[in-house]
Amino acid sequence: MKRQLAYFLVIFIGFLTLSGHFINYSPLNNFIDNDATQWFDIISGFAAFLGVVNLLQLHLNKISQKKDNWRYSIITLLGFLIMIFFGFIYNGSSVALGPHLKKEGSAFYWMFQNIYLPLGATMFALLAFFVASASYRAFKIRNFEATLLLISGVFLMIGRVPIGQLIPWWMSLEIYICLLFALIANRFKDKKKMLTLLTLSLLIFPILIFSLNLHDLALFKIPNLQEWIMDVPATAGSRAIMIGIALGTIAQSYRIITGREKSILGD
Amino acid sequence: MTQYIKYVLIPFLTLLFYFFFPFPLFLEGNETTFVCVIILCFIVEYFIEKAKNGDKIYMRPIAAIKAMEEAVGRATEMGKPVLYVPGISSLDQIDTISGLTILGHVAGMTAEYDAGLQVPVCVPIVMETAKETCKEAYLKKGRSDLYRNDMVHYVTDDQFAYAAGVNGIMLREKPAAVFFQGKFYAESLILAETGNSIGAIQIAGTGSSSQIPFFVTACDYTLIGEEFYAASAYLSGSPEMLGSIKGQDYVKVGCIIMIVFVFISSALNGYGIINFDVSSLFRINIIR
Amino acid sequence: MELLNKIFIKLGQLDRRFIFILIGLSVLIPLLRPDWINIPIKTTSNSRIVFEELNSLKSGDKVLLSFEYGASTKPEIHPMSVAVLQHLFSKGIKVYTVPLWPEGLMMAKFAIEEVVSSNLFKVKEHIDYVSLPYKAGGEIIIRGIATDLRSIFTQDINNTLLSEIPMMNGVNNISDFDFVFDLSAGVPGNAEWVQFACDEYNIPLSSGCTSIMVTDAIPYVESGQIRGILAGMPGAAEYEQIVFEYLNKNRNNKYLNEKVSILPGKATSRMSAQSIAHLLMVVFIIFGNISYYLTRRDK
Amino acid sequence: MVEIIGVWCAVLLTLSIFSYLYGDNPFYKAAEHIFVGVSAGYIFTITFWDTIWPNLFGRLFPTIVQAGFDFDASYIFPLILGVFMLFRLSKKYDWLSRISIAYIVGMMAGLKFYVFLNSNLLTQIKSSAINLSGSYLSIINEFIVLVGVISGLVYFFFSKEHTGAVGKVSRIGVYFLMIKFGASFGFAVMGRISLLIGRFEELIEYSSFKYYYSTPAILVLMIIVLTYWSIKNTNINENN
Repeated sequence: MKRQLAYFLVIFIGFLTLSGHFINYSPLNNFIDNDATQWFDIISGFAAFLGVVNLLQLHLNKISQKKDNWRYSIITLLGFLIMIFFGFIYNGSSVALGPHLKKEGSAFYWMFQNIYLPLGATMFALLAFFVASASYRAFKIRNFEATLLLISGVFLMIGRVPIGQLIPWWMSLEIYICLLFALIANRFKDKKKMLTLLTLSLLIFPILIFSLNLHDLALFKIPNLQEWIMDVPATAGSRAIMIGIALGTIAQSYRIITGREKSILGD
Repeated sequence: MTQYIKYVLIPFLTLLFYFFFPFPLFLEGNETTFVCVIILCFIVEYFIEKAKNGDKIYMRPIAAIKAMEEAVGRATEMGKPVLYVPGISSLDQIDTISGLTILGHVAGMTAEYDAGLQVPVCVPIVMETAKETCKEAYLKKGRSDLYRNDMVHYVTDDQFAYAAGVNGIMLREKPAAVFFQGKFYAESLILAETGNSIGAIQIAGTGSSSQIPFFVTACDYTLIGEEFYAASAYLSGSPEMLGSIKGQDYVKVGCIIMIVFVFISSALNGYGIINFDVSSLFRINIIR
Repeated sequence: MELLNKIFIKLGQLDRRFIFILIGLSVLIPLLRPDWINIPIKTTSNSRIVFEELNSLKSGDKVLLSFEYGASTKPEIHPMSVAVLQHLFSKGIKVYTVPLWPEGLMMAKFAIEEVVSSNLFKVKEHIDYVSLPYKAGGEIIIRGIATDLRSIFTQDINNTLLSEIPMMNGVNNISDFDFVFDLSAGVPGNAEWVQFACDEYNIPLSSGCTSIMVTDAIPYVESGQIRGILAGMPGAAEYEQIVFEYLNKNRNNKYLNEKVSILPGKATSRMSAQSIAHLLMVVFIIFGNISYYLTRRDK
Repeated sequence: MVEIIGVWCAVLLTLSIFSYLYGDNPFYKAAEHIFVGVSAGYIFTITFWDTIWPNLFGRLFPTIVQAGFDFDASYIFPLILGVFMLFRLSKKYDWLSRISIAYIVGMMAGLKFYVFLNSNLLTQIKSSAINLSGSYLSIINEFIVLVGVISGLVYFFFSKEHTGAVGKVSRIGVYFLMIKFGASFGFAVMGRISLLIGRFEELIEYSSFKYYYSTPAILVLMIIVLTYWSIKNTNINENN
């Protein structure tokens, strides 16, 4: 009975919200445009209290049972309590509680500025190192797909920064030739033959292109190639993913509002 | 016969009602959207009904979904916990809801295998929902004695503080299987790289297209975009849910046909062969 | 040859801490010694489209500038905000700033302060620009601005009533603006502006965003829902460059103070660090592949 | 003075986080735990003052809480639903919280259904129309995009075996997806390096005399402590 009530509500609210986009009844339109999501924010605001209770329980447990690293839990609790103290009890600035959160000079703002911000920004900046080691591992010419990943990633990396403009046409040509050989390397049985072929093409093609006066082609400027990759194949890929995600979301929403997706509220 | 009435006549009558109702009951300007909603719903319903009547449905195997049970099994063998990360968004993203439905199935597996499960959560309301989901999953498998209230716990709301916290859990408790299922942003790389460095089996799934590449490169299996939303239906295996996936595929065919149609008719219009602006068909914005 | 092989294979098994140090140095050294490397910047078409779109606005037009970034993404987006503000002020365009992220409020304040305190432009608060306060709600706020701005905002950040601000006269919803420019680093961001406001009300929208967001936003750019895009730090540097040239060309424009000199922006100087780091990464990738090839052959 | 303390705090925490690159260590652990605690407190405070206080109490008690809203009786409902949420703490009535969750899940599903159908599906289909006024090259490009989108969608077919023609087309789709992922990866590299530049600029600024050389001082101190710690650790490990 209790379970049925919840499912009934999911179905009712789901269809109400959906139909609110079509039915000409201004209180309903207004509800879905503004209030529906506001209500959601308010309910999650109440849930935030539960989060706090859970956090306190977790760390107090750790401390009382002296689990591994329990000393650090004290730091977490202290940090939390200080923020709450500065947020609700001690102000320190000229304005009232509430607006004081964003007022320079309040204790809360000081904590925000000097503890919270640098920590967040540094965690974010840490990604620069991770992305380096990830790309070192990921960009390997393993198969055709991985090579495409590498080509578009690397061209983007050098094409987007000023240094990419300094690359002369013959260098980009040599890069293309090397990549082409990397792609077809598996087809060659005889490695020696491949190497000679590679050296020959590295020597001949630049001369050929230059004598045919084709070296001004946009193809040989990495920034232009990068822009093409971004505008054409990458756009196609993004669009396919976007449409796929839209379809997935719609189908999932449909399963939810018809009460078929049961694992979320229990079956 | 009843089938025709249900899936041809009723939608047709609904549209008739919508377009020819004499009073301004409906908003103007988004007619195309309405037609699409009706067609979409009835296509999906049709296939669900067909599946319920016992029609066999072929489902292409998805490696990541198959690997889920293996991963839980391996964690059990090694005596190490399973870590499930449901993303950093709140319930306002369908990704989070999808992530939680998958959690329901994964929790069912850990209940069956008696493996440890840990779900650190970023948003309190998601925590409460995840608790409910896990509890129900354990109950359903008849193992509610194994369910502990601290399986699902709150870390913090902030994106990077959460990443730091989960990072810490991975480094110090060394789970053998890690699931990333939900909405992820920049923190995905930190999480996936750390998981990779501790040698856990990692299975990711997300609809955040800019984060998929990091999961693809650092995780063993990844559910890409649409696959992620379909995963819960796959895992449940009920004909109802599989039927809806089949219906979704037919909607996709419809989309492809529409794309080609728009492309060709705009080309013909551009060459002056026909005089018809295809974009006028798309009435999708409410006129106020 | 054998020795070379061995070296490359060793390189492939490098401790990742070594990579970390090299990446750190490649960023640090160009920052400490900017004069060592100096590379000219070329503009891409998407940045030029942004410039032309904004440049086609007339004096007195109203532009809504939306701030959705914080301290952590400041290095990428902030130079764009400053350059865009400079460009708009130099044309006598009225600017309305609105933050949709809590930290966006501070960022908007810093950007305006930076531009105003340079004394290059003859601008006054409440006549040439107004800053709206932060309200929680993300896309709800975007919807609200689209339908009825005054139901959400009653005062500006200095608690002046909107009804007392001359440049707020006749500004009630999104249709009263001539252009929306969005500076974003996540959600809510340019996708939400497209979905919840600009598409529906047909208001031109441009955006500057972090580089990670670009591939997600590019379908919108290609379909014209977003007009041009400034992509990350390079986009910022390009826009700075274009605006710098534009300001120098229009030196005796009536909106500029003649005595104040024009300084180049910050992003330009950061581009050399960016270039070197990218180059290093590419070198890593090449070495990684050679060693991968060699180890695979050995097996 | 307060400013200087602030700068020293910021530098210490920044370097502590960076020390993770060396490996898990006490500095990083401490910074991580501070971050978790402070951010939880920060978000809770912000949620209360920015959401509950103005948006709920501001509408229910407009005379006491002046947030620029008029009295709105319908906001009794979110209050009730919010209180239901709190019943999670009671064993007997915790089923009430399901009602609140059901509201959220149902509402979001209904809302996203419409938004995604409109902005991501129909608009993207609409924009596959081509513009013939461009050059031949741009028309070829449009055609490539069309092929990419369609083959990408074919990759996502679930109820069809990926063999034969479908298999070939879906392969092409995978290639387009890979190029997209590569581009995302490249952009990510760019963005992350930019953020690192931002952090380093700040650290460089704080190394000046004005801040009593905070960066180099803390850096040296930290290196000494970390060296001592890692030597001690290896000793312990060897003894074990």
